[in-house]
Amino acid sequence: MNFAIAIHGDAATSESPRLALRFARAAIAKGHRIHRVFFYHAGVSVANSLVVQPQGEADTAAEWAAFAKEHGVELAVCVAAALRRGVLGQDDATRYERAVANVNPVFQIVGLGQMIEAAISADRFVTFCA
Amino acid sequence: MNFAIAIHGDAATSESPRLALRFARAAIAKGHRIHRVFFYHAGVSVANSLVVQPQGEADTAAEWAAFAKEHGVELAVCVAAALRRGVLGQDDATRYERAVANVNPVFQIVGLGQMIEAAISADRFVTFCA
Amino acid sequence: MAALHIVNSSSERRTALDNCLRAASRGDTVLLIGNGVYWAVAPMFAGIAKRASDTVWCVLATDVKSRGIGTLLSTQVQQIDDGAFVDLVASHHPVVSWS
Amino acid sequence: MAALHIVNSSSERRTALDNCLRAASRGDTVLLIGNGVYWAVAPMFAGIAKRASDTVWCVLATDVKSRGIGTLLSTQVQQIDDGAFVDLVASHHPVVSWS
Amino acid sequence: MTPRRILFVISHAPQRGALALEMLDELLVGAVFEQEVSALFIDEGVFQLVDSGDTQGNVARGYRALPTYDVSEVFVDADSLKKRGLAVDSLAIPVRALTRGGVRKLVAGQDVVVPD
Amino acid sequence: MTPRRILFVISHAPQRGALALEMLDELLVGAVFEQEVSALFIDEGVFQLVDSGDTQGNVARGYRALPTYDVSEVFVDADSLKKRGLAVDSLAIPVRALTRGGVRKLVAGQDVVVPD
Repeated sequence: MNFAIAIHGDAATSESPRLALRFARAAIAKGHRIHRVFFYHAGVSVANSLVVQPQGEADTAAEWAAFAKEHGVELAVCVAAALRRGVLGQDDATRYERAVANVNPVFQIVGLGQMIEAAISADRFVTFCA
Repeated sequence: MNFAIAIHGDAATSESPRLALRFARAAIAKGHRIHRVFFYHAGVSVANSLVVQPQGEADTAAEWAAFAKEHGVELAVCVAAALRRGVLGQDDATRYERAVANVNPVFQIVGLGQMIEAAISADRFVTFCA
Repeated sequence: MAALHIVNSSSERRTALDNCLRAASRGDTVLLIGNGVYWAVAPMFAGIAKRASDTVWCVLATDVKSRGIGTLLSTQVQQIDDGAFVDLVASHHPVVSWS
Repeated sequence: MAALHIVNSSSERRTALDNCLRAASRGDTVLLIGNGVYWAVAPMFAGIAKRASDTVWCVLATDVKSRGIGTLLSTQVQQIDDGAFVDLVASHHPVVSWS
Repeated sequence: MTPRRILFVISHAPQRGALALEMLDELLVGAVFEQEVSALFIDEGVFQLVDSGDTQGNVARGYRALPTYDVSEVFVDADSLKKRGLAVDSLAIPVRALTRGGVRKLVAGQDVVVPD
Repeated sequence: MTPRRILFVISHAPQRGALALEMLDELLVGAVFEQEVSALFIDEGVFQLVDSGDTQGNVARGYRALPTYDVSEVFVDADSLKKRGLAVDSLAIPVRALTRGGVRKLVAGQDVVVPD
């Protein structure tokens, strides 16, 4: 089957980015495909490259990036949600006159339409709430 | 009286940074002093200078900064909580080899001891939960 | 001195209010702020009124107004402005927030 | 096809479970994940069992183990691994998460 | 592809800053994909349809645009309204109140359910 | 200055990532200020003292250090334990169970209360 995944919880305090990663790994292991992973609401924080994870704690963002590369899975971040939470791509930083960009380049910054598209074209759409 | 304030809620989705600001303004208007405002947990996001507020929405972070300057109030951000959430000062960015720093320089990056110190030396310690 | 208890979450996180009521002593004041003001809507407040009878109840008027629920409030809850919030903090001890 | 309902918050946000139970049809499956697994602790589950009788209940074994609550679980709730979570998603429709 | 039935479930109170507005955005974007889109307000979510008249941060004003979008129907859970002393005609937009059985049937008939 | 009575109230379940660890940090920092520090576990917070044996993200292991710090006493709400089928001796550290009246008295006697 073809799955689409949405993640609403933040990297620091919600378990949902990790729960979604476990689901995605299990889905790939069972031979399913993952159409897109969409980070919305506080979930956009997973794409913040400035996060410094304390030693000895799991780095879920790094694991998502490695997983996506290995399996060719698209990681998409909602641009509007990211702007509100200070997660900027280079284009955004330039447009809004911020000195720096901080998005992890493994993540695509996209519009909300990409979430709806994923939800309706996948066989199943699974949301991991905050 | 001398008040200390703690803010636990994030800038994008919690009302607590704004509730605390209203409280702080009313306290100053009544002739009280504010010993320190301590941003902890998700509250550290208020110090993220990369946030782009949508037009027509209140910019609580900017209002906190202006309030602090006008009344000489110390805005303190917990360093450990900030690192986990990708809010870095220049020293942190250098130490952890991140390309950029993104903290609003109006905020002091401090240790957790500053919160306890504020809590015990103020006449009242008021927390605005997430 | 009586304590001031502050609740800023609605029935979505009802444990904040439950824990508050568990820890509040007779004569304490409970102040509802932010989404906590939804507890003051009459039928919601009726659901907690029995356990709430020996404490004083206040809500921030600004938060009631911004939510458009002024006509729905219980008469047992007093609306106060932000300055009165400061006065409550000054006249109570300890000040306890419930998350 | 029966629906799969996913709940990942504990009694701190009990409205997630309440709304889930309100919307679940007979024969649907409710999967507790993350902090949602705390609902499966026997006395907690007993509190919702009456409303939960016509649905199938599962919890993620990994989340039970990481919380150290394996010995506390209700026998009415089935522990499954992450692969079985994927199977549940594939065999149910729609898949509904409650926040 | 046949249109898919998408239900947006709004179950949280407004004034959580961005969350309510982001849900409204999703719904409005969802409405342009030529699918069968509907919305269900349940629990504290019914407060999102109470219009305070404020010009800032008032999501009910945003929902007022809904009837001009291609949204099939807007539902509210009747018990959630009653519990809060609200009536259908006090809300910002026309809605259809559902009993518990109606909520179950609505959810069971969807292809995609989007939570807030 | 006379020492102030500081109470840390832990009311949330663990595994919310940083939040539980950050509360533990506060408590340990609070304990070095030579004040009268105590902690109250209530509601889902009692689960923070259940040790899963995991080496990562297991806040109960962190709380095991508490007896070596200058913390006056650790309390739990007895009803919160009972509701979850937990007993005092199944927790990671020695605690004193309080009745409802005990919780009220404890809170009323504080100078500073820090929530999680």
